[in-house]
Amino acid sequence: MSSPGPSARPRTAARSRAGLVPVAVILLWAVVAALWPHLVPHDPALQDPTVRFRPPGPGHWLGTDQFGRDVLSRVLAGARPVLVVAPPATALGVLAGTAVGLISGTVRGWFDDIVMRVLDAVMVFPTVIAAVLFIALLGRSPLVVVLVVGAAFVPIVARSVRAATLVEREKPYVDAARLRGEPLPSLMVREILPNIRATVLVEATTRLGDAVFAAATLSFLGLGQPPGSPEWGAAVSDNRVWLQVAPWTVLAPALAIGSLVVAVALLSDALRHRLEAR
Amino acid sequence: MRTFLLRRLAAVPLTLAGVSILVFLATDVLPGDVGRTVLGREASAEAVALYNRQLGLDDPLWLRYGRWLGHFLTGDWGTSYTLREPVAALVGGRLVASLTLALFAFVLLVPVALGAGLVAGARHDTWLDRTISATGLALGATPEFVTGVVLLVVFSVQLRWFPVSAQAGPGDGPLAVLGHLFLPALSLVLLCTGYVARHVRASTIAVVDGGYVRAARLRGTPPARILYRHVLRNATVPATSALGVQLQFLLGGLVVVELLFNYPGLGALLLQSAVDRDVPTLQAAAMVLGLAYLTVTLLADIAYRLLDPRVRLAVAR
Amino acid sequence: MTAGLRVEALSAAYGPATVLHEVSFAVTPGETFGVVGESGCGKTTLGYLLGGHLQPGGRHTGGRVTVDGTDILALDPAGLRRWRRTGVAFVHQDAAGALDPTMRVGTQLAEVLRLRGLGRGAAAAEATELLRRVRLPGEAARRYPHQLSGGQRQRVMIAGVLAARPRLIVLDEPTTGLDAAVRADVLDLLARLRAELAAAVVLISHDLDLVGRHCDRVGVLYAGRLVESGPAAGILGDPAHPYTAGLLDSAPRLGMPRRVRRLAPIAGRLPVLGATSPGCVFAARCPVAEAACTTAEPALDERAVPGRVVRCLRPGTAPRITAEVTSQTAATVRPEPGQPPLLEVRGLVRGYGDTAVLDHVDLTIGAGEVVGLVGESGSGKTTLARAIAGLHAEGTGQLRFAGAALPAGLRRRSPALRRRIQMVFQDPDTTLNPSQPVWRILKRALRTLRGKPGVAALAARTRLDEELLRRRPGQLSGGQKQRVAIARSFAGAPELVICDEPVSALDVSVQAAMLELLAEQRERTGTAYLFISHDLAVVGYLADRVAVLYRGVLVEQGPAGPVLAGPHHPYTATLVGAAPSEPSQPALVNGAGCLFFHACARRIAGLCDVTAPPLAEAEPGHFVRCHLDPAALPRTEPTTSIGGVRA
Amino acid sequence: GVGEGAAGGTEGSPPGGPPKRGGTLRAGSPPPPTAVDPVTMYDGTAIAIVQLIAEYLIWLDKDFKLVPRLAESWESADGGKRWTFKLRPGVTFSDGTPVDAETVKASFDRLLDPGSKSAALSAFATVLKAGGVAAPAPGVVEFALERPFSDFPYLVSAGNYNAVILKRDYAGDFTKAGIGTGPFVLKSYNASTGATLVRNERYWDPGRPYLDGVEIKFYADDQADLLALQGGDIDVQLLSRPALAQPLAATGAIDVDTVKGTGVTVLTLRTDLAPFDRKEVRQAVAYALGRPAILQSIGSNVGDLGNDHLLAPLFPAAPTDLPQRALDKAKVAELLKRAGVTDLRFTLTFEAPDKDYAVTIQNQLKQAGITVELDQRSSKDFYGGDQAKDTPWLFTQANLVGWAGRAVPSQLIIPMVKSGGTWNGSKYANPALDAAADAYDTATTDAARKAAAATVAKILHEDVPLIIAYWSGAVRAFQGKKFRGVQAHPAQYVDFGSVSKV
Ligand SMILES: Nc1ncnc2c1ncn2[C@@H]1O[C@H](COP(=O)(O)OP(=O)(O)OP(=O)(O)O)[C@@H](O)[C@H]1O
Ligand SMILES: Nc1ncnc2c1ncn2[C@@H]1O[C@H](COP(=O)(O)OP(=O)(O)OP(=O)(O)O)[C@@H](O)[C@H]1O
Ligand SMILES: [Mg+2]
Ligand SMILES: [Mg+2]
Repeated sequence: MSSPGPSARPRTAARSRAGLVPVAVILLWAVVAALWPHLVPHDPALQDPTVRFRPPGPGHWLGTDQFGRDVLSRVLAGARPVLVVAPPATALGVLAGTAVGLISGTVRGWFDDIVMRVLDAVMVFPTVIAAVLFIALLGRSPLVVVLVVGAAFVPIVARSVRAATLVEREKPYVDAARLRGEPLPSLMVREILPNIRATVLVEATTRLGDAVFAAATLSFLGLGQPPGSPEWGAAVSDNRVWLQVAPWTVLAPALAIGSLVVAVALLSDALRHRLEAR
Repeated sequence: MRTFLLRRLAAVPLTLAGVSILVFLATDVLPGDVGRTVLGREASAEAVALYNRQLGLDDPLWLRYGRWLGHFLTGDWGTSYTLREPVAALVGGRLVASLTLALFAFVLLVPVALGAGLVAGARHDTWLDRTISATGLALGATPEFVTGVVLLVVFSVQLRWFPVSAQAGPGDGPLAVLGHLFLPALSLVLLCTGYVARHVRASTIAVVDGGYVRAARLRGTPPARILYRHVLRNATVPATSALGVQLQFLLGGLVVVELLFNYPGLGALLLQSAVDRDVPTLQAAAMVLGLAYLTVTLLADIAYRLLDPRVRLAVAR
Repeated sequence: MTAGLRVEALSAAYGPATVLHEVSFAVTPGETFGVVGESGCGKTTLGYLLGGHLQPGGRHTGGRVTVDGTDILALDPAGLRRWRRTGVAFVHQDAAGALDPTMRVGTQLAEVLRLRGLGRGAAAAEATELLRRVRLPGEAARRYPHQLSGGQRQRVMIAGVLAARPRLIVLDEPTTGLDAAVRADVLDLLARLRAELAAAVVLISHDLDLVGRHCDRVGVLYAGRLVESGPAAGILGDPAHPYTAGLLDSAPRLGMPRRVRRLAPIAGRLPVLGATSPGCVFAARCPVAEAACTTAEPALDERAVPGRVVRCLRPGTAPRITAEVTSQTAATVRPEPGQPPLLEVRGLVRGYGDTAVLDHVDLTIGAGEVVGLVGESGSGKTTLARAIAGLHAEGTGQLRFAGAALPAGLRRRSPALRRRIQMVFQDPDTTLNPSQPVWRILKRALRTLRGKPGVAALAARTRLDEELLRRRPGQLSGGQKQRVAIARSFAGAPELVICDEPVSALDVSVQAAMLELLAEQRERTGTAYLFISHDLAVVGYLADRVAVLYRGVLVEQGPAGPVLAGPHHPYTATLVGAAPSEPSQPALVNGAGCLFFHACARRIAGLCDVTAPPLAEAEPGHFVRCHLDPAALPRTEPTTSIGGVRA
Repeated sequence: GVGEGAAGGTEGSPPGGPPKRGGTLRAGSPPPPTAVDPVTMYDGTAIAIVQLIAEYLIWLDKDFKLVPRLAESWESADGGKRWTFKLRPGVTFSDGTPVDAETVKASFDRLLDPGSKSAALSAFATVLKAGGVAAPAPGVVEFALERPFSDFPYLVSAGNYNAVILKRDYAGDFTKAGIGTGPFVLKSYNASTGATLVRNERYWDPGRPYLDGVEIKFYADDQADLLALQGGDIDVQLLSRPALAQPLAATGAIDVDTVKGTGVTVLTLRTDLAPFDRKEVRQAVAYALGRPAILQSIGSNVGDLGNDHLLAPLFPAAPTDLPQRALDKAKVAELLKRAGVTDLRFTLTFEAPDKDYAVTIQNQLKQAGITVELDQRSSKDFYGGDQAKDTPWLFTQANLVGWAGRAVPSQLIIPMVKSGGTWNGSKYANPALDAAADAYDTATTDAARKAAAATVAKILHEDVPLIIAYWSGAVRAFQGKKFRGVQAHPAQYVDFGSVSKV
């Protein structure tokens, strides 16, 4: 650039203010998830055949669905199933993936080869089969979604942590630690782990967005939580046939999903920028 | 390159063997009963038992696996437990369908994503960049069933521009087939664009702010020529792996779109056969998907190596 | 209109931080002006600004740059582009990065020519011709940058300058990172270039010696200020500014080991970008600063020394070090007879995959001895170091340590054995765990190496400021990091410390401090060093004995003096005297014959290329791997003075 | 937009002028989960495809009247123990092979073979055994029953959907060599995408069918199917769901033909396990349901209210004097109190299609203070396992099981509530009921039958082994702007012989 272009101007202030919007949206949903019993105008499960497919208006601000249930209440109550599932699934995937990737990348050799092949197989193993399997074994519950989503994350996280570990373990400070005889666990936990922190955090934030996405998708496929639960994905799936008759029954949960996943994605993107800038 | 290829190729059967074992174990613990599924709940217990015996389902797990493996390796993929059709033909047809949709989506994706990424990268930190990046991010975060439903309602049900089903009629010409595939492909493109564009953007920025572009500017090269001679190739080559990831996703992650647009692809078959415990079909579908997945990974790596002279001639690893 | 380059009170800033402050100088066509200074003092910023280019975030805050009367910084973008096509050419600091990796070299050169209006075919032909003129083979045009060596890439850049035929040439560190032999070659080419184009040349370097030999006039840049400028010979021979003097006194010279000339490092470090002080920017580090120096910035003084401009209140008053030959024998360690050497390497072969890197290396290091290892980049120095340390175990050959077999792999070495061999690494940025504060790093080292407890004591032994202990590596300068690394390796009682280019990434002033520290530690503990560097002057400063590695083969090993002065291996001769080597064509090495054959000035055709040379003892304890008769081996008196000679 | 054509082969043409010939009807349907084989099929799509291609001796009309098809007439002897069917002359298969008595005999022998794996074997169970079919003359088929059975014609009609007449050499490859006497011929079949059928030029009813062909597209997902109908990708659904189709019909986007039916989704309670071993508890659940609301939101108001007995209003013998059970919270409380149950909670097991019903039950019972845990299973899981000891649909505490419409009540009563019945999921055993069921089966006069039916209904209504909140009607959604003559059928059967372009 031959002259200081617009890129020269610092944008940090504008950026950080823009970064507040996703945080606010996520916080809002978190509050809703925690307190919805106090916030909903109606019992989200209450069926009232006299008001089926009521369009949005007083009394039912987002209308009602085919059973005469209040859509607003269901959308509010639907925040909990997602938010109960996504963070633990992320935690599971990131913790297990980090452990596997760290060990595999530090130890290397045949152990690494075997682990990588197994991870490949898990990665290639279709998630839907896993979901069907876990549901068959454990029934429909948040735990199943956590397990399925978390397990699907393990190879992804493990790969990037392993890649970061391989880079890190080639660095002289690791050689220095080996030279002075640091034992393997200390090598991994003291020397390498703190320095691949950024990778782990980036994975965690990215996977959190993916977890919301995956939970919604599983729910859409009918592989989510027990029926009757006001999950957003299931609501979109169940009601999409009414799009012409009662579009609000689909659009409301769809927008709810959209707002949450987009907010998480934007936040994790902002965090990633921060971490990578370091 | 040779050793690289050999190493990677050697890993493929190992991975697939792992997948097949996982699938077998999974189907073994799944509840349900093949004979009952095929004959219906009103069939007699004797008939069901007979059916299961004829399929050899009473044998121990390892025996069934060995038998399956032996047949599979010799090219005999067996007959679907439930549909009683040859699995090879069934899976083959679904694979062709999935590949068609995936490739169509991919063909739409590449120019859109590369274009968006290049523009965002070349104009990085302007409102244009922020708009493109945020849109890509938002669309990429929105599940395809949300975008798909909206597309369906607007373009198929309301405007009737495109058919509801992705599946073309028997006599349809290629253009009609693409018309059927357009909406599902579009919903996939919307999903994937952001991811690829982000990679292209990052590499574009690295290139634009990098040494040889600066050198070119200092030689007085006009901006358009810089973009065309230097930026285009260098910014897009690193995106091949991102594109590969997306192609993998397009091949394997289509269940939702296939259901939504009623497309007979591998994803739906996989879900169906898993639910039905139709082991031969499930295995073959998982193998084919796995193979496609690994092939794409390999192709992306090879493409990367071919496109980038630095790695093209370098030693493996 | 004045011909050539005029820089008038040029100032620039990154954001709020001033990076260049009222820099003024002029260069007439055909003249070469050198800009020297430590890393980060603004050299590259200045260089690019001469071409009207600002780095991202940079601002032009004042002053003018005119070339042949054209005010560069006032041109509109289109005008600037037009001027750049014929007005200026650069050789960039990072030649590898300045070439498009996906474009063939010939095509990139042709780009320059096409901008000058040539047709496609003519440009391609001309590009090949230009490559030939910089002594690259014709087929180089069809190569990609990564297929060329560093020196070859630099030649391509020079060919680019030839192609542009500009009025102003900016050479930003054109030889940094190149091996001595290649560097001589490139400098030779540059000299011809200057002669041919009669353009104004600005040569930017941190290397005073180099600038002194190749420039007519020199400007010394410190923290964005030109603190001294004038004729090259005068400034290097008799510096007026204390900073210039400090730079000269901290640079080791070939043939002047520590016992002859002890370096005097400049204390402190460059102020951080944007830090402001009312007085002279150098006052904090200046040995002769007085109260007045800290109150007001000294003006440029044109009269203190005739023909020079100096920004100093007390020019020429800084004390200088002198070369004085102390006792020849005192410092040299003689291995005790009967005692086995500390380390014995026999027939060591190491490689990566199928490519062999070290080919049957034999090396011995006596207890308490400093063995210097030199060789060009890629010759296998690091590989040898890592093999000895046990970090690279795959390969054949024996290692013995203090008379006992030393297992090749670290995993098979006992903890006690491990503690006896430590290592200092090249890159200060990765040598320390970035997530641990210094005290933790040292504490951990004390624990694992069974050193005497007391981080503070260890810090004191290695002259590490106590206040640095609480910092993390990211908050330390390169020199400070390296100091911590040295402290860490001396936490226990190592018998051998392998120093793999410990000072290569550091500025001269810091490098001197580091060399002094290593020397001190050795005097205190009697530890032996394997001291690796590609810089002979640095190696010669500390080493008792020197080994020369060439493409994985040890071609020479012996006492430091004779190895550096000769009679020595023809390859060593090119390192020492920068004796012009033949253009290094990529010769086919088929196992047999001397690896240096293709570049050797004294090769014997029919012998050197077919038979592997034997190891001959040229003098007692001085081995040379060469077919030449020891008497016929070249001798080189290293240049001991600076600034006097121009190539 | 309701088509009111007759289904019979020889009856008049639909109103609105003479039908036009030509046109291809595009139909949507879920892909059959198993191979399309008339002998073993049980799912709606397979049955529909087969019914387009092959025919029964007798067709079952939408109001459960028997309509002669390949049999022209039939009569019984020996008090209903021997049945003789006279075949329609001159009928040939689509490949030209004539249909004779031996062919018909072969078709029934195939089903009766103990190794046939056909569900029809269960339907014939106590009535007809292998060897009971004879072909005394080329145009006459005789059935010698094990016991007198007055409703036997239903068992050889479409009501026993496996009983199509196929060629003698049929070998289980229907989708490749599917040859029948029906109005259409199978041209191609793909288990993933659908089937193409063209007019059978040799069809015995001259002029029929009007359509050139039928194209069936498979939709793995109900909603996709319905969207396709709205979007004009298909013209008719083979298997419509009232709950989905009805609200759309109200918007005018599609046309829907509706018909009352005898299909039912039964809430089965295990009478041999706590807490439902107490009659009061079962009654309490029955009184806690708001049936009109269920009929409206689950049954879309197509159908009738249920009264917890198996005699659907559509059956001629249905009782009319039994009071309709309705929501009564006070009674619920009282019954539970009487049973000594304070906090009633149970798990309701069901398969995916009954999800909405389950959710509604859960919600309604919650308002009556009864807690329901929902346990949704895949169909394979739900119907998998051993029917003698553990299959979920027969052995869970409470479950929802959907039953396709039957032509005669015995087909529901005998397997579902008679002691030891094959599909007696409530494990209900009551000699009084068994006797009444037998009386119904052997009754020869309408009065006797009605009396037996009243007893059955009364016992079931009182004991509540099953809760029947509504009888579902059937609907068929189609594009009335393009085609007419499309009809709903209580058993979702398909007869496109009289469908024509508008
Ligand atoms: N784009 C930039 N934005 C902000 N600060 C910069 C930028 N580029 C360089 N700097 C800072 O400006 C100062 C001068 O940088 P410059 O590259 O000109 O130094 P130099 O003398 O060429 O150093 P070296 O010898 O390491 O090449 C340094 O402190 C550097 O960190
Ligand atoms: N990890 C590696 N894999 C493959 N080849 C390598 C690896 N590390 C080094 N090499 C190659 O081995 C040769 C010797 O490398 P080494 O690092 O020992 O050289 P060096 O003398 O230390 O060079 P420098 O002065 O650049 O540090 C070089 O050709 C290098 O390219
Ligand atoms: Mg620089
Ligand atoms: Mg090295």
